[in-house]
Amino acid sequence: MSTVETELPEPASKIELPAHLGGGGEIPTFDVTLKVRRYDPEFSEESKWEEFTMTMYGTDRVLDALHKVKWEQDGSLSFRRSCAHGVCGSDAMRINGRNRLACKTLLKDLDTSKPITVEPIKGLPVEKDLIVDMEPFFQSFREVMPFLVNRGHEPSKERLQSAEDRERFDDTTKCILCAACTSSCPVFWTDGQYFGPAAIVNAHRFIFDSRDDAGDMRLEILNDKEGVWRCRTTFNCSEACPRGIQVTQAIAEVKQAILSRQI
Amino acid sequence: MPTKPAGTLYRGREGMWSWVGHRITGVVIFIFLLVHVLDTSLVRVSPEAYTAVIGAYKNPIMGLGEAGLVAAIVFHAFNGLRIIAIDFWKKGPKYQRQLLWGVLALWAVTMIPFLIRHLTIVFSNFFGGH
Amino acid sequence: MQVHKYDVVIVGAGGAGMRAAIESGQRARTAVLTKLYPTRSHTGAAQGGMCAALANVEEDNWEWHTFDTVKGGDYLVDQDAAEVMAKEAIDAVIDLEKMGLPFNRTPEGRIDQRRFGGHTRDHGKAPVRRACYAADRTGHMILQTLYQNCVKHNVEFYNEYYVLDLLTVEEEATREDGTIYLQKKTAGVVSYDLATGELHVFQAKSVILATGGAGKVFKTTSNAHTLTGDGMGIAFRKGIPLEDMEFFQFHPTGLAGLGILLSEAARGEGAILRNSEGERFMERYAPTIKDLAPRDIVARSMANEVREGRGCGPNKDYVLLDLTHLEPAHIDAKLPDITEFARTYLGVEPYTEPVPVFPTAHYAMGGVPTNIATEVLQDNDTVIPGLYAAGEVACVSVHGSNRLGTNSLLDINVFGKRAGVAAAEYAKTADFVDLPENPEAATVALLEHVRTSDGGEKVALIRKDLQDTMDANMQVFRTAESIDKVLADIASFEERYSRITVQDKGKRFNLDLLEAVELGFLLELAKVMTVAALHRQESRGGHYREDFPDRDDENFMKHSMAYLDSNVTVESSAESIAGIRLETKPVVVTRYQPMVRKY
Amino acid sequence: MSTESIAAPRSNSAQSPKYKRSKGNNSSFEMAAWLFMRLSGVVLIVLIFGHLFVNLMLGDGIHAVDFGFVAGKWASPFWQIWDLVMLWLAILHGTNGVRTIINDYAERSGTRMTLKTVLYVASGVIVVLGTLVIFTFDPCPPGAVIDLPSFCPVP
Ligand SMILES: Cc1cc2nc3c(=O)[nH]c(=O)nc-3n(C[C@H](O)[C@H](O)[C@H](O)COP(=O)(O)OP(=O)(O)OC[C@H]3O[C@@H](n4cnc5c(N)ncnc54)[C@H](O)[C@@H]3O)c2cc1C
Ligand code: HEM
Ligand code: SF4
Ligand code: F3S
Ligand code: FES
Repeated sequence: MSTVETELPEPASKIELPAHLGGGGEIPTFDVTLKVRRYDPEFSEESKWEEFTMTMYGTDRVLDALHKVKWEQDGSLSFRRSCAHGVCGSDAMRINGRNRLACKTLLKDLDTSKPITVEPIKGLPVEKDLIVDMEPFFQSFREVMPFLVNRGHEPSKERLQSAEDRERFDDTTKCILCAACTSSCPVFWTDGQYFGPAAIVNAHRFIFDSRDDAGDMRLEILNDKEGVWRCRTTFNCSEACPRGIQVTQAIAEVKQAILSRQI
Repeated sequence: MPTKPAGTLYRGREGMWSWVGHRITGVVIFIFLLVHVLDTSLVRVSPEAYTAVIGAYKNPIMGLGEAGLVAAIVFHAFNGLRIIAIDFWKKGPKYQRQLLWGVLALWAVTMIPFLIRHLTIVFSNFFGGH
Repeated sequence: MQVHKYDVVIVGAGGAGMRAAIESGQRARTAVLTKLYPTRSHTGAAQGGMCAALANVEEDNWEWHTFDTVKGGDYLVDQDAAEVMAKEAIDAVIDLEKMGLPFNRTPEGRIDQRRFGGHTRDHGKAPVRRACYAADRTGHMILQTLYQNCVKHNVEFYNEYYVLDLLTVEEEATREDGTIYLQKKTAGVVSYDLATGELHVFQAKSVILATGGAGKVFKTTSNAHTLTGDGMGIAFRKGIPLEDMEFFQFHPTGLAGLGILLSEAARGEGAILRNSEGERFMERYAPTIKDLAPRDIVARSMANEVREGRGCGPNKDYVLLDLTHLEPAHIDAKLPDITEFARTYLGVEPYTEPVPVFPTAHYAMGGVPTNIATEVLQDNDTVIPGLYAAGEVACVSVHGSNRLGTNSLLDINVFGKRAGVAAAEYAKTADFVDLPENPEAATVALLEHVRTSDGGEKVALIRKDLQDTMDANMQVFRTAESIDKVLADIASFEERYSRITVQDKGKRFNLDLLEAVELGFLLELAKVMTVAALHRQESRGGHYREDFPDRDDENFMKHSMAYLDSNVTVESSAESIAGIRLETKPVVVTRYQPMVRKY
Repeated sequence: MSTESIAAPRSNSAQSPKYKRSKGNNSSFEMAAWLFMRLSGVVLIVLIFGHLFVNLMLGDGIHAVDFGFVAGKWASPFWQIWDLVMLWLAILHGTNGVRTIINDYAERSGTRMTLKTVLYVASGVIVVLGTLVIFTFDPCPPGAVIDLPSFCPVP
C-alpha cells in the first residue's frame, strides 16, 4: 500500500502497436434462455419458474439479459440493480445455483446451451421475484459496531498509520454489503440467526484497524452463540464474494483473536 | 412466504461438500458408537450374549458395513485434521482445496490396505468356515 | 397515506446526503429518504480520489487548488464557492480520516496523495499530488465510512422510499426595492414506498436535496441506472430554476462501448493514451501536462482522433489507454479494481495490452442553484427558506463549466456537511410550514396517469431513443443543427411518453412504474440541457460548439438559469423553447480574471 | 438442505421491528465447545485408530473378537484407560457435534429442547453404562459356558 516514490520514466511518444489490437472482429451473438424464479404474493402465493428466450451479444451480462426481459417482454419482472459494474452490491442473486452479481456475470462464461437459472438469494425472505428483504442482513451488520471507535483525544490532525498497519485490514475494506456471502452460507440458511460472514467481515475490518479501540467489544459480540463459532468453514462465502475477499480467512482470524484474548 | 419446493440445490464447491460429508459421517459414527457401547456392555450381562451378538458382526454383510464405518471414520478423522489446519494454520484457508485432495488421497491410502486385509478376513473366514 | 414529521428530511443517501445526515442527525430530528439502500449510492463507484491541499507529499496550498478549480471550470466557477471548498477541503479529508476512512498511507504514515488531471502547483507550473485516495476505491471507502458513521449515530433511514414531489407553499413578499414577488417556502416532501406502493408525506422544517446526478440521459455513461436526475426534475417542476445544465462532463476513459469508468487515477499513476498509430497524441493537444489535462480537453482530443480516422478497433471508434509500461505490482497496489473491470468486461489484460476506451457521460456540472451556504435559490439571489441542496444535484457553482477530477468527492463532503449543519440550525429556530391541502394530490395524479395510461408505447424504447440521440448529438461536439435535432426528437418522445403503458400493475416493488416516472424526469432534464446548450453560443469547458469554437467572455461569462414557464410559447429558436424560460446569472469573480485556458 | 426463509415482516430501518436475535449469555461456552472439538479430535485420532488397528487389523481381524478377546484386553489397565478415555471423548465430541446439528436444523425452541434432552439422556446413559462396564468388568464370570480367556482360573 505504500507509495513507491519513483518517478516513472516518460513513456515513449510513439510505439508500434500489434496489428490485432482492439480487433476482436465481430462480436458474436447467441441465443440464451433465462429460467427465472418468479414470485409475487400480491397475485399468487406460489412461486414458479418462467422461461424467457432472447438473443444476446458477446459482452452482455446476466443483468443485460434481465433488463432485456424487463424492458421488452415482461415489465413486471422485478430485481434490484444500480451501478451495473459490480460496485454497489444491489444485484446478488443465485445464477445457475451459485450466488453472484448479475452485473458481473458474463453470459458467455455460462453454459448457454441450457437455460440459465436465476433465483433470489437464499435465507432471506423473498418479497417479489428476485427481491429479498435485506433488513435481517443489515441488522446483523449494525450489531457488530461497524464504525471506528477511538477513545483517546481527538487529534487535531490526521492520525498516523503505517502502510503495514493499513494493509492489515485491506481485504475486508472492500466489502460492498451485497449479501452474496451470507446468503450462500449453509449455516445461515438454517435459522437465519447466525451473524453471517458479511457481519464478521465488517467487524474484522475494524478489529484489525490499528486506529480502533473497540476491538474487544466486537470480539465479545462475535463470541456469542450466533457468532463466529457457528461457522463450519464451508467456504461458500469465500467462493461467492464478488470482491474476492478471503472471507473464511477473515473469520478464522477473528476466531483466533477471540481465542487469544480469552486464554 | 413463497411455497417451498421450486428452488434448486445450491451449487457449493469442495468446501461445502466436504462439510456435508463431515457432518453425515459424524452422525453416522455417533449412532454407531451408541450401539457399539450397548453391544459391548453385553460383556457384563454374560459372555454368551456378547459372543452371540458379536457373532452377528461376522457375516459378510456386517463386514461390509464395518468397512463402510471405517471409511466414514477415516474420512471424518482426516477431514477433521483439515478443518483444524484451516482454523489454526495461517495458510490453511488458502489451501483448503488442496488440503481436501490430500485428505482424499490419505483416505485412499489408508482404506486400500485396510480393505484388502479386512475383506479377505471377512470373506475367507465366512466361506472358509470357522 | 401516512404523514411523518421531522425537523430535517434529507433526500438521498449518497455521499452528500449521508455527510449531511451525520451533522444534522446529531443536532435535530432527521430522516433520510433514499430510493436505494444507502450503500448502493453511486458515490461508491467513484474511484480516483478526493483532493485537498494537505501538502503531505509535495508543497501545496489551498489557493493553488482554488486557482486550478477556477481555471479547470473555464472561469465559469463562482470563485467565492471555490475558495470555500478548497479551504475546507483539508478539514473535510481529516474529518473522514477521523471517521475511520482507510486512506492509503505514505511511508511516514500520513495520508498519501496522487496526481490528478488539472491539479497543478503554483498556478499551472507542473502537476501536483493533491488527491487523497484509497487505492482506486476512494468513493467506495467514503460511502462506507459515511454509512458506518450514520449507523454509529443512529441516523433514521427510510430505504427504498422514492421522493417524487417537493412540498412548497408560495407567499407574497416584498423585495427591498418594493417589488412584490412570490416567496417559496419549504413544507416537506412526498415519497413512494417501493415495498408497498404507499405514499408517505414527510412534513419537515428543512429539506436537503442530495439525489445525485442525471447521467442516464446519455447512453454511454459511467453513471448508475438509478441516476435519473430526480432531484433536479422535482425542483424544476416546482418552479425552481436549474443552473448551467448545458455543461455535462464526458470522462475520457470509459470502457469502450460500455461506459464503465476507468479512473483518471490510471493516468495519474502514469498510464497514457494512444491512437491507432501508437502515438501518444495528448502531446499534441496539451504539451505541458499531456494526458493529465482536464477532462473536457482530453475527451475532445480523443473524439477528434477518432473523427480523423486514427481510432482503433474494427470500427475505428475508440482509442487505447496504455498501462503496459507500468509495473504489474504497482498496478495491483494502486489500480486493482479498474484493471479488474477491463479483464471482466472486455477480456483485456492491462498488464500486457492497452485497454480500449472512449469518453463516457460522467458528471452534471449544473443543477439546483444554491449559494455557498447550500441554500437553494428560487432566482438569482432569493433564498428558499428551509430548502438546501448539496452534491451532484446542486450547482453552487464550484465546477463551472468543467469539473476537475476529485473535486466532486470533495464537493459532497464540504457542502454536504454545510447543508447538514445549516438545515439543522434552521430547523431549531423555524416553525413547520403548514402542509398544503391534499399534499399528495399531485403525486397521486402523476402515478395514476402513468399507471393507467394505455397507449402501448414502451418506456424502455423511448428511453433508449432519447439516450441514442443525446449520445449522437449532444456529446463532446455540438452544433446548432445537432442540438435542434435533439429538440425535435424530444418533442416526439414527449408525445410518445404521453402514450406509454406500464405492464406491472401491482403495488409491491413496482419498478416498472418508477422507471416510467424516472423517464419523465430524464425527458425534462434532457430538454433543459439542450435548450441551454442551444442558447450558449460559445465553447467553454464541457460545452463545445463546433459552430462557435471559442470562448466568448463578452457575451457568455454568465451562468444560465432555466425556469419552467408555461407562458413561453416560442417554438425552437436560438433563445427559448416552449415551456422553458432562460435567464442568466452573473459569475462571482474574486481574484482570478479570465485568462486563456491552456495546459 | 434447509428451510426457505425466516419469518419476517417487511421492514425499513426507520420503523422496522427489530429482528430478534436471542441474547447470548455472554459465556464463552461456544468457544470452549469449538476448541474442545478440535482438541478431542486430535486425541481421538490416536485412540480410535489404535483401537481399530488392534481390533480389526492385528491377528485374525474381526473374527478374533469375542468375549475372550475383550476380556483379555481389559485385564490390562492400559487398555482399560485407553478405552475409557476414548469412550468419554468420543461421546462428548459426538454429543456436542449432534448438539450443533440440532441447533442448526431444529428451529422451534420446543423441538430443539426435546431433541437435545433426548440426546443428553442417551449420551449420559451410554457414558455411565460404558464406564461401569469397563470398571466392573469381570473377565472370568462364574458360570460362563464359553471360552474364557486363558488366564481365568479353570472352574
Ligand atoms: C464512475 C464514477 C467515478 C467517479 N470518480 C470520482 C472521483 O474519483 N473523484 C471525484 O471527486 N468524483 C468522482 N465521481 C463523481 C462523484 O462520485 C459523484 O458526483 C458524487 O459521488 C455524487 O454524490 P451525491 O451524494 O451527490 O449522489 P449519489 O451518491 O449519486 O447519491 C444519490 C442518492 O440520492 C438518492 N436518490 C436519488 N433520487 C432519489 C429520489 N427520487 N428519492 C429518494 N432518493 C433519491 C439515491 O438513492 C442515492 O442515495 C465519479 C462518478 C462516477 C459515476
Ligand atoms: C477420529 C477422529 C476425529 C476427528 C479428528 C474429529 C474431528 C472433528 C472436528 C474438527 C469437528 C468439528 C467440525 C466443525 O466444527 O466444523 C468434528 C465434528 C463432529 N464430529 Fe468428529 N472427529 C473425530 C471423531 C469423531 C467421532 C468418533 C464422532 C462420533 C462419535 C464424531 C462426531 C462428530 C460430529 C457429530 C461432529 C459435528 C459435525 C458438524 O457439526 O457438522 N467425530 N469432528
Ligand atoms: S464479503 Fe463479499 S460477498 Fe459478503 S457482503 Fe461483502 S462483498 Fe458481498
Ligand atoms: S459459508 Fe458459512 S460456514 Fe463459514 S466459511 Fe462461510 S461462513
Ligand atoms: S448493479 Fe451494482 S453491483 Fe451489480
